Amino acid sequence: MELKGISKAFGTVQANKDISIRVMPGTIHGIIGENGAGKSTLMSILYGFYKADAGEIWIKGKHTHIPDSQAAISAGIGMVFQHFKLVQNFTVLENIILGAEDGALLRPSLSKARKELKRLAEEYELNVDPDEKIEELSVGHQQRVEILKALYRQADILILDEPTGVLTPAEADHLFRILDFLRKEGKTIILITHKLREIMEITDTVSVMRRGEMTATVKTAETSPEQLAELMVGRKVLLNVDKTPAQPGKTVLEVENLRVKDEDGIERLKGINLEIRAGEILGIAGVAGNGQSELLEILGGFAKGTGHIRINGEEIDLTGKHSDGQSRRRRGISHVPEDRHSLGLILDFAAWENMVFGYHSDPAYQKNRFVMDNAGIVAHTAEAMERFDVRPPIPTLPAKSFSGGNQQKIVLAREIERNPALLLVGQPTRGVDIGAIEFIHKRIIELRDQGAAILLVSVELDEIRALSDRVAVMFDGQVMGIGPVETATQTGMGCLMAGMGGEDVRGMDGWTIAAPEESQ
Amino acid sequence: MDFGTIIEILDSAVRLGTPLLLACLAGLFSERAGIFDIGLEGKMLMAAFFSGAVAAVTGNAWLGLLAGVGGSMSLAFVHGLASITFRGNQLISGVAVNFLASGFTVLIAQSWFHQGGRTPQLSGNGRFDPITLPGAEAVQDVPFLGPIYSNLISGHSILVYVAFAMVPITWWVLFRTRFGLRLRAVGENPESVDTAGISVIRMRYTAVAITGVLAGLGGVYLATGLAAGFVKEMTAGRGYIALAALIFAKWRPVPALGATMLFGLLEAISNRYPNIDLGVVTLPIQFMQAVPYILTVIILAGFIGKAIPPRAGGQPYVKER
Amino acid sequence: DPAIIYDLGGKYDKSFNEAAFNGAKRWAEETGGSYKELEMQSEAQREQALRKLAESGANPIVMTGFAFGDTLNTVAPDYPDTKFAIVDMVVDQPNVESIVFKEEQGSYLVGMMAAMASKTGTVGFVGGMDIPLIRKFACGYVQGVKAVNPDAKVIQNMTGTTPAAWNDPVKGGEIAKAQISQGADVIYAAAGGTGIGVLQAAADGDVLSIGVDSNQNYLHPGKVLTSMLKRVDNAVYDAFSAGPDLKPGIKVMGLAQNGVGVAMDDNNKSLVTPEMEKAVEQAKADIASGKIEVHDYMSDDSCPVE
Amino acid sequence: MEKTPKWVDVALIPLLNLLIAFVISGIVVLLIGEDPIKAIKVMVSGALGSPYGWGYTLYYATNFIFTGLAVAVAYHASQFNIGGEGQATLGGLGVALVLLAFPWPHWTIALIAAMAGGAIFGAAWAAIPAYLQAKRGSHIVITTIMFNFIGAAVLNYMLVNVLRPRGSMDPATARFGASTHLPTFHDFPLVGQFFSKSVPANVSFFVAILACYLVWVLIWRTKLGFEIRAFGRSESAARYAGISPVKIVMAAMLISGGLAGLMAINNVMGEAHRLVLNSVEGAGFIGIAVALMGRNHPFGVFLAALLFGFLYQGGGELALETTIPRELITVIQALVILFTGAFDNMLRAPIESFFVARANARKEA
Ligand SMILES: Nc1ncnc2c1ncn2[C@@H]1O[C@H](COP(=O)(O)OP(=O)(O)OP(=O)(O)O)[C@@H](O)[C@H]1O
Ligand SMILES: Nc1ncnc2c1ncn2[C@@H]1O[C@H](COP(=O)(O)OP(=O)(O)OP(=O)(O)O)[C@@H](O)[C@H]1O
Ligand SMILES: [Mg+2]
Ligand SMILES: [Mg+2]
Repeated sequence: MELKGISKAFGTVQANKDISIRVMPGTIHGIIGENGAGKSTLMSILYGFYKADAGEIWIKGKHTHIPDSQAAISAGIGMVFQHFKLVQNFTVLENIILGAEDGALLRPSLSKARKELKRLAEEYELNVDPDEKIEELSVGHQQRVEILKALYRQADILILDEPTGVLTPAEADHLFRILDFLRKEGKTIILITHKLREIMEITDTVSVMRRGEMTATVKTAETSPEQLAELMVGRKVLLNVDKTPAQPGKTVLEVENLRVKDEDGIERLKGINLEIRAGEILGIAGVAGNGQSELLEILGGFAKGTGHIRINGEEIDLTGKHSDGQSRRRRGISHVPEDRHSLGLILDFAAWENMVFGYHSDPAYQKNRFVMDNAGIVAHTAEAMERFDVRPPIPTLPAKSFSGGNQQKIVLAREIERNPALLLVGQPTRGVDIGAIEFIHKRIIELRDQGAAILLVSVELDEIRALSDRVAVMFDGQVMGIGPVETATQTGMGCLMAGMGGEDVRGMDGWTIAAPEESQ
Repeated sequence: MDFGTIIEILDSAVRLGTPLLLACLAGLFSERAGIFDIGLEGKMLMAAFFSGAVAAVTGNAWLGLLAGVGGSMSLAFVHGLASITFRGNQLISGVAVNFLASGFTVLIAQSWFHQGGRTPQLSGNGRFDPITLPGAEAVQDVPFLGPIYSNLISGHSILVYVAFAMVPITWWVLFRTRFGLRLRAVGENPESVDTAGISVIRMRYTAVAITGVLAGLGGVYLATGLAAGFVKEMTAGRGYIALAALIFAKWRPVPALGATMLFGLLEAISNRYPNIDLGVVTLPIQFMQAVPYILTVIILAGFIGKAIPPRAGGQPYVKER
Repeated sequence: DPAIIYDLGGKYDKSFNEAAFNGAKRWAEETGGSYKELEMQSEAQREQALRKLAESGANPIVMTGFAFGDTLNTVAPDYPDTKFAIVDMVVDQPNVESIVFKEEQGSYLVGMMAAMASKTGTVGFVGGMDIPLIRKFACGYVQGVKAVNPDAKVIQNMTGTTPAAWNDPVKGGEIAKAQISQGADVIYAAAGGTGIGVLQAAADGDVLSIGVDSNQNYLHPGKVLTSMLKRVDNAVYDAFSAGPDLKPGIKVMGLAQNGVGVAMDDNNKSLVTPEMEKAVEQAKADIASGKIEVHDYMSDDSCPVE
Repeated sequence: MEKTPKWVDVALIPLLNLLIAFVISGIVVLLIGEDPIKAIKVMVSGALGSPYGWGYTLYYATNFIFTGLAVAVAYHASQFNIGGEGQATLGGLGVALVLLAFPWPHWTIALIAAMAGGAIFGAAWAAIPAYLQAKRGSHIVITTIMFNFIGAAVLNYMLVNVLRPRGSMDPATARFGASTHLPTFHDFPLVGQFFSKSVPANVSFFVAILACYLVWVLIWRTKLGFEIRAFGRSESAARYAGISPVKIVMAAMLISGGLAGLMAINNVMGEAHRLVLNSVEGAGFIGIAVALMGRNHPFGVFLAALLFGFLYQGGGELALETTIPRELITVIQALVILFTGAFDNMLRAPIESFFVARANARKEA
């Protein structure tokens, strides 16, 4: 596969500029680059989703014209988009056959697909229940569906756009096993990611993109993470977080027997007990969907439940009139939510409006009893954007015009700035490029050092390890174990995340482990 | 209330519910494909006019039907152009379509027939007369089932049977065919359809065209089945009621049948019982006239719960901003 | 020149605006004169239209519909030299002629005919909207029915509460069908465009119907028993003929003045029996002589019979 | 993308769209055998050519400003309020009840009381649909449609059976006392002499302008407006921020219904001086078009309302002065809505790409 001189502009934004790249069959080719560098755009052009302004696509040595995705599919290209293109309320099977049906009736297509799916599942260890609705699947499984879609269409070239951003480490490992397998079968794989570890681990060659241009293509074996990071960001990047030991103060947050039920009446938190002290970061590890989101939601005030939460010894209302996000914020709880698009930001709002979102009732932002002090907020935002290195630092730009990393910085700025007693952080660096990750991590540590208590939820074990002082592992709505990060072993944590105690865990000094029978 | 009365009320409900049903199914195709349509009223009106006009001139109801459907489809095309090609606001376009039909029908009717925006009365083959199903007379006297068959089921215009047949057909098309799968997908997530190599634009235009046909049939039934000619504004808000029924039915064909027939039934009841004497007070006529709408609100609030529209509904499909 | 302003229903409403239009047309044809005419768009235009015509020198200015009453009351004093005529409403101004029709008398007659034509003893009435004018029609009708057959049942319906009530032939037809299924075999429609659906459904259902305002017998020959005529056309014709000499005051258009009546023509000849004709003639005479007094709903906002 | 000059965006494109709408309307006029040039002349001079014309144009515009704002406010909270018609109808009832209840000494006091009456009744008529939407998830589009019908029935009942003076043929209330009559443009100092006695435009027009300003303040300057907009754009984010969905839906809909109800100070109190059947005359529905065309911004609503006021008055003149049927106006309105609203991108897209291409070319150079 080869791209020659691809250019693409969205209005005045030049997303791709004269890009050429060549990928050999039977290899995995990585593409890295900062947020907004144009990676997704380039791949979407290859897949016929966008039309290039200029340039040629060559497949298997033939100049191929790809005006739409249909052509791309016929040319043997399959793509797993950064944001999945699945129909949420369709079953897996329906999603698989969509656009690849045999004949006008569904029944034969469905039964054929069911058989084929079974074969693929066995061949590639890609199990999914074909009759499950997409909306009921975890993101990991949704991604399998996307991969299956491509394989069902007999793709020889598979493009994966930031596939691991939403996966747990275990899921990611599984994915890489599959990719390895596919490579051995002679398929070509293009992998976009922000994670240098993954690039180093699995790719054969890697290309670096910067501001719409291809800055380098190198053999993975001949490079290092540091070099790639530098190529990407244009300066030296610190890949490890600098952190002094924590100096915990008094207890800020106490959580006692916290229980939350979801809309269907299923208990998602089954009696959580925790405490966090001033000046320490408690990381919550666990496979996504084991109650971490619910924990953040109830602490952040937008889920209801029973039990006790105390901030600096004061009881917090869990069900009544004062159990909403604004009351929580007044009590000094700030919250960087897991999903910045649907929770943390209003994408249509300007940056300055997002900068006070949730704190808009704060007297500091009111001009008088009736109206808000918009000019003041804009000025304040401009200054905060400067401090948090949000690019471009234009307060009137709508949030949707910022790249993922910069959006996250806006949220972080808003929540950190207030010097909260307790900061809740969910997946702070999901989909964010290396440069931004470095920055965000630094800020979180800084806040800790100023004496805030921080609850960090992340599916990235690396991130948990790098930032946390203590770690709690959640499984099935319970805390399986909690203890200092220094003594946590990889295997021990893995066992806890899977809901098991056992030998491996016992070796972890200073850890409190829940009684195993509770895990059922 | 005896059995005969119940049959009569149900019979009336079927007639009153049929135009709503056709319009509701029309809206279903469009909205399932992600195009909101508050212009059902206008499409029906346009079809009512053209069917009435052409049937009056030719004396042939079938030619009227073709013309009516054509009129409705031309408005559907305008709506499609606005909401698919030009990515305009679908609500604005729907409002415009309603205004357009409302003014245009009377304007042409006046310039063609000089009867104050009416078409001449239709008679004979210019109308879709009730048809008697085979054996209807024979089974008339069979207790219970006899009247149901001969009075309720038999004796409607062909368009009623078409409308009822459209319910299972719509269901089958939507849930059992490739076309239906793609149609639903395009209303839920057009990107998934696009990346699967299917043209979003073509799917949506097809859906909008089907909407034109079905809404057209609803209008045709009004002018050539139920009434005998076109009268200005004769849809009298039925397009909006059909829209309400569509939401009521949560965009599903079989519940759409239920919802529209419920509206028909409530209207038939309020026609049949203009006043209800409760002994102490006689409920005023205005109350009985409002009963269908009041009951709708109560049923909606009490039993239906939240209706979630197709996810991509109302938004133009824009790939590149 | 004289002028006429039609009410919001428009001049082709197949009802009394159309009758007024016919009167004006007849006048123009017969005298060769010309006249101005205006159609309303909205409530606020009433005054606009009146003043516009008055300032253009039109005289007299005729308007159809009670809804003009209020406006005329304020406008008329500003143009003392212009004569106005208003149909269906009394406006007490020195330069206004108020033309009121005794619809109850005409309705009484058609009620009698309905009762005599009915074999089931049940007849129907379909009104456009529940407003006093329609109640006046209904009340006269019921009185006529009961005068012939005190045990007769009259089913009364109104079509709606929005302006659509006057333009919904489908609903009119459906109401007629409901009345037919309850035994009604003569149905009187006073509902504008909706009435067309009533007449149609009656014809389809093989029962008789009664038209209103103008002669609607021709719509379904042999199926429309008669039409209650409200000679707005005559009123307009007279006013136009009188010209600037129009006599202010109240002009009552009852049976005696040929202001209301029943339509007899070739289309309904076969339906009207000699007895019917005799009874109607007798009643006409009795009403004119005062022997029968048809109660006017408007006199006390109530109707003695139901 | 912000490379298109502002004047092109807000002035040139809408004007071109308007032009297309009028050209097509002209073709329609030609097709029905009338003279389009004359039609345009009559419309423009009738609506804008004299203080008299303006007196009507602004009167209609006042109605549309209120109903347009009503739709716009609800829209910001992502509620599609089709119930303006019913809310304005009930607002009329509220105004009439207030004005008939008490011999008001002066119009200023009467106006304030009537505004309260209209707004409260209008808001009350929006309250049930709002509550059902907020608490039960009953779709607001259905319930507001239903409440339009129910409102018409309520008004019909009240006028015929309760409020009609005894013996009156007209299903309308008695006239309001002369002291409650709002000053019309004719009564204004200085400019009054230019307006004839019959022009219906009255002080309500200024109330409407004030309402535009207050709605603008509400939506873009207050906490509540911030929350309304936030909720309207993203319900999930609003919950995260601690904004109560029930509160926002209720607040937005009550304000919306209140604005629709306020319309009655113009048509009922200011013009008719009594309440008649169907006094709203479809202004509630036109409000939808006005709001959507005005992009739900009060200033846009103001402009769109003026445009519709112009069409209404110009169309009225057309019906009065020519033999063109009055339905032509409906067609022109439809075309204006279509081209300036729904077909907006037809011109916008090519014009914008022209400017983008120019900007890119400059960047290259
Ligand atoms: N559909 C679109 N319309 C307009 N601009 C777009 C569109 N998609 C992307 N862009 C712009 O093009 C540039 C490249 O975006 P792209 O999504 O390709 O970046 P990326 O490298 O994939 O970033 P990320 O790491 O955040 O996924 C960005 O400036 C982006 O804002
Ligand atoms: N794509 C993947 N990425 C990461 N981990 C995976 C992936 N697929 C499977 N796993 C892990 O491997 C284990 C076995 O997966 P598999 O899906 O085959 O089992 P399963 O019984 O169907 O369970 P589930 O349906 O929950 O995945 C699971 O614990 C799962 O978390
Ligand atoms: Mg990307
Ligand atoms: Mg599985």
